[in-house]
Amino acid sequence: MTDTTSETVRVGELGPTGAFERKAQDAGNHRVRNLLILAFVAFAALWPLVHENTFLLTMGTLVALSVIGATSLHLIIRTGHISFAHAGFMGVGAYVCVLLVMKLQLPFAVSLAGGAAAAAALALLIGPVVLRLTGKYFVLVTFLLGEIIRMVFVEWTSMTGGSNGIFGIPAPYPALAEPHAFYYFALAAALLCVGFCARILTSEVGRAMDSVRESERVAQCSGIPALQLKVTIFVIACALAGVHGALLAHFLHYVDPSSFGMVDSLNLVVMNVIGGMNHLIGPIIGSVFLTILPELLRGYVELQRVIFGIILIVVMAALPGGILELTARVRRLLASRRS
Amino acid sequence: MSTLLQVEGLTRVYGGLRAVGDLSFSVGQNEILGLIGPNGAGKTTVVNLVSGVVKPSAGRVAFKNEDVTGMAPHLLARRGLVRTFQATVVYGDRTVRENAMRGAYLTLYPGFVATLFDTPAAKRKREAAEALVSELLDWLELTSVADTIAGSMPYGYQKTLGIVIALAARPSLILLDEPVAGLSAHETDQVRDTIKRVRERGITVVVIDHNMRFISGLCDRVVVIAHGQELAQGAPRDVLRDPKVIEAYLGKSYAAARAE
Amino acid sequence: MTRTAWKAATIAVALLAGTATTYAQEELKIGAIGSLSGGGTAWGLALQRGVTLAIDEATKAGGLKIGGKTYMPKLVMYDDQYTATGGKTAADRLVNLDKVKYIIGPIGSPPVLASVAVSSPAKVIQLSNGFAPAILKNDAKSPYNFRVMNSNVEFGPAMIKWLHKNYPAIKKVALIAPNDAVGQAVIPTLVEAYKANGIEVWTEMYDRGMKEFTPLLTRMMAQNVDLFDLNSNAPGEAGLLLKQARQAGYQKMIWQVGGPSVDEIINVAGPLADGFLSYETFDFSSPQAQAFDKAYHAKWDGIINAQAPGWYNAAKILFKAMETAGSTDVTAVRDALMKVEGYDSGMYGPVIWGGQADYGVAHQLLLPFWIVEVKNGKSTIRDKLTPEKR
Amino acid sequence: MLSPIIIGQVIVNGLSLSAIYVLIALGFTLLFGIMRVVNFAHGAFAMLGGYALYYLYGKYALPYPLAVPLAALIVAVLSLVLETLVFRWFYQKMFQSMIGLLGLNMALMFSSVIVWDVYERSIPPAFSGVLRLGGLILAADRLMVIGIAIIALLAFWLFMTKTRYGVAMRATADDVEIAEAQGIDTRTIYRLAFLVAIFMTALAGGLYAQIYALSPFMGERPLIVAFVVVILGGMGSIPGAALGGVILGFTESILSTFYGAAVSSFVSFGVVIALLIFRPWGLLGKPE
Repeated sequence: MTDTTSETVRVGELGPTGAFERKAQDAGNHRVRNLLILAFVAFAALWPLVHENTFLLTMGTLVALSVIGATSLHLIIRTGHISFAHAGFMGVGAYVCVLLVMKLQLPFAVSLAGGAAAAAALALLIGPVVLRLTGKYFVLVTFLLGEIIRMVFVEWTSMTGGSNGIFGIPAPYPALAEPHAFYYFALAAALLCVGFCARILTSEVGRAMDSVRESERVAQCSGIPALQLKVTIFVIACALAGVHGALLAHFLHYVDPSSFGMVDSLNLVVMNVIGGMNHLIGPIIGSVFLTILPELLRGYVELQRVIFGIILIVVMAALPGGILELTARVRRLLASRRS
Repeated sequence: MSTLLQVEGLTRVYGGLRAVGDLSFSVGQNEILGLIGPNGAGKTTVVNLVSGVVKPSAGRVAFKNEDVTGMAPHLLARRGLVRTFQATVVYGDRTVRENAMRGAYLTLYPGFVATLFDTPAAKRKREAAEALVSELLDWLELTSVADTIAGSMPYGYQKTLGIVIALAARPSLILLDEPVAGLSAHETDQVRDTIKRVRERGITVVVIDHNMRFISGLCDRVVVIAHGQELAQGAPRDVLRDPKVIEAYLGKSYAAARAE
Repeated sequence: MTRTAWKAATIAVALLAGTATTYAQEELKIGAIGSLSGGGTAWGLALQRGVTLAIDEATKAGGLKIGGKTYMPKLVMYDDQYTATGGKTAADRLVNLDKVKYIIGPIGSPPVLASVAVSSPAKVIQLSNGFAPAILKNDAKSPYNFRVMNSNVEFGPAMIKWLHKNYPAIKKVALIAPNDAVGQAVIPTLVEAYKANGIEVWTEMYDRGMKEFTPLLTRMMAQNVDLFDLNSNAPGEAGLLLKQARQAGYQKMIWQVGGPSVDEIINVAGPLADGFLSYETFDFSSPQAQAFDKAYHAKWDGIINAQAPGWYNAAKILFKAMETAGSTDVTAVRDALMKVEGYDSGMYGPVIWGGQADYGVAHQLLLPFWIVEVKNGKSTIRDKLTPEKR
Repeated sequence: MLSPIIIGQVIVNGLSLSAIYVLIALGFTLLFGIMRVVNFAHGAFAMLGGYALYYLYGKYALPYPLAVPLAALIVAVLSLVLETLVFRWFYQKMFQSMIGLLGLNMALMFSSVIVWDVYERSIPPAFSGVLRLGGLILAADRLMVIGIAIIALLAFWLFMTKTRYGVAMRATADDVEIAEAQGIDTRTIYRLAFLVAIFMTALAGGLYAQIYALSPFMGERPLIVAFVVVILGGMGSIPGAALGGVILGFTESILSTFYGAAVSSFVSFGVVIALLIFRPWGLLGKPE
């Protein structure tokens, strides 16, 4: 077993952190932030009323669902680890929930809890072993782990339907067959998830997470049980990923391994990276960006990917804090002009 | 004076190489013990072994009469044994106060569910931690820089902050790993005063350094190690005259010349 | 007049002229879904190009005359990235944003199943191609979706029966298939068909993306098989399997109940491809194929993917049904589609709908197919078969 | 199943797989060893090498021994532009490099789709015969790959140990600051290492495309292979890449032949995960 002391991905690697929190501590900024949050929620709630187009509603639902996945991954990232297996845990949640609904005819709420619990259980099994690794090796291990989980979905045909997946998944409840209803349902789930994550991050747990990420050795010597904390957060985040997967399967009425592969894990990571990894708002911006952008650029399928790739390079090379840092920089620039 | 920390036969082997071999010493209540030795003597390994960062290959560490050999650092911290680090590892992007608050985790943390719901117990703990931190910052005259970003402060301040973080865990013994490495003479004197004041709080101190002048002006007793082995133990003045120690520090020829 | 103003005026005129021509006849949006990125891109492009050729033809003929009006068909195509989520989003966008009434594609079970779940409730006609039987066989009885190409359920049994008749000595077959949606859907039906003809079967699955099959082929040769069936392998992998099997010293018969990928196999395996037998969806040597080939290569380079004529055919059948219905109303066109049996787009002969026995709904287009053999690096027709109408 | 012929064939297959895997992994491990960059765009450079060989050998029919190194050299030299525009930003930043270069991979892959279309092409084989030794069979092109792999490894080793630049490279890999203090121009060394790494990757990519198939998406497999081999052997270690390639080649040959493809994938991934957990620096790498 490797040293538990080896440092995790250091703040330096993830870009300057804390700038945002420091600002957020100011009372004035607090109000601005609350107003922004309120405006965002109001916009999301009124979104379906702006137009009657169900396509935009579908987009809204997909954004809301991926917010769950991205913010839950953000929790793991805030402990200093970047999981490339998150979509695998989504898949575990999705398959278990769908199988409980379809094979055992359990009510959706129970099955959803079952799916989340299954993802959490797997995380609890794996977490204590893999979370001992330093950040970069953790990336590599989860990269392969996600692939193994996907391969299990493909191989275990009797349970998962193999590559052909399981189709004809009913709406969670008859009322949710209606797109508007499902949108609000997904939105509520996303808000709950974001609220929960925000609460964790602003609590003493969040402070301990920041300590562990910034300097695991010092944190441990202050009595913070680093591994235990990281496992706890990993388990919670994977359970939320399971919820994401289960809701997505019930939204698409279909589940197959191709939704839970490398590319999907990567998407969740990219959402965090583009939005900014140092604040919970990052993955939310990232989810909106990554779900909407491909739709805006749909006419230029190949070009879209090229542009997308270039954006990734630029963000990682010049803006390690993601879009969030861009806004912070612009603000600083404006402030320096004014003074 | 009762024994607080007892180290017996501590050994650590790295791939056939003995970094620390069969080292024994003890630290009494409210003592300042110096652990000195030339560069590469295995001093930091000793700290790592005692503080649970590295597991010993053999030997025993007892703290407050409890066997704590190989115990994880956070569990040792709960028992009152806390260390600092040689490099200035503070949370560089945070304020001084926030750094100290993080050190006060044991006072502060009310449990997972309690903190999420911010229960009255959680509030009480937070108030206690804030009081502790304010008192510590006050006591070490850091209140004026409490809202400064730690990484932007001079080196000496950061070293002191490292000690504050350790003290915030309310230890009964602290292990200081090279607290004056890289500091100016003036800053070194300040840190020495700080450590002396730490002892006045009833805390036992183990200091690791290779700076003999600093150690001899500070410690009640010193343990000299070289090549992971104990060379001498005793009061600073006696130990520093020991030819074996002089040889280890200054080389054989110098020791021979002095002996003549 | 300054240069900028002159430019602006030119642009304005051009825009006016543009709108004028568009409004002369009514535009008719034809939705399409296919993979334009990722592993299934070759198929997505085949679809895009096949349908484009049919639309070009209709445009050249002055548009579609439907119920006294003239419509100009226009292709609106979205990428599904060969995934279920992509299929659903694309269908959603076509149905709800572009308000199309007809969708051609996608290809592959995951995107088809996910997009049909959007199009059928919205009463949008969808002509797709995926091998999963559930695409047609479902509780809703597929009110608006049709499968416009043979699946292995159609061509597999007929081919294996033909094999048993022509090569009675074959007693054991090896199937090496990709562990993906197609492979997993195809293998059980093929195994059943071989067993029905008294042929023993040995199967092995590999992960998509694998390129080195020599160890698997060594494993296969230890089984003493008389025949190696490339079944549902994508063209590239089928070529590699054949090449590596021959390089590894396998000398018995190789054929493919699936694909078809004859040109790609010849391309990859060169002289090693000689003697290879395959399913073929299209007789590229026929006169009507020459016209298609010419039209295709006037616009694009490279090998024509074998699905392209099929998608051209599907679009032509859809246009015919609209003209027959005399209306663009979805239900009328749907009913007319069932009535165009006997119409010939010039590619495959008269339209036949089947599948009642297999799927409970006769929404399976039955296309004739060919068995070809590679001789001296050229694909030559061995036989022409027609799926049973059940 | 366990006849001597099959066992012999398993060994021959393992040897030929190992050669390909070693070649593919060399460039990847060099970039990591010296610049601490996880080159997720590895597959894209291999793909570009494939297209270069396609033009030089397939289209313009240059003599094969000239076409192979020239194709790789062209890709490597042109890629220096990307070194300046992209890679330079990610040196010594392992984490950012993973995601940024993933972006580069995407950009290169889909630019290639725009330029070359998606369909698979094939590069005509240089040798088409098969070698028969008793009952054992080895395709001639595989024998050539084995030869090239051995030459490449030897050349690599000589370059790194005997030449001034190689020694400077190793010094830079050990500690950038000390190397700079000793007067090594690390900027030049980085560019040189980049050139060599991309040359190796493009060379391997050309051979890979010739043996298997050429398309804009062909790089996915080489990336995974490089990844697994390099983790096995130790990130940044060149003997490690050789050892890792041989282990993966033989494991795959043995397991696929006797237990099938699925078992082979599960086992190789499982072993690599176990290795990462218990010995993350690989078999021959240095612990940090």
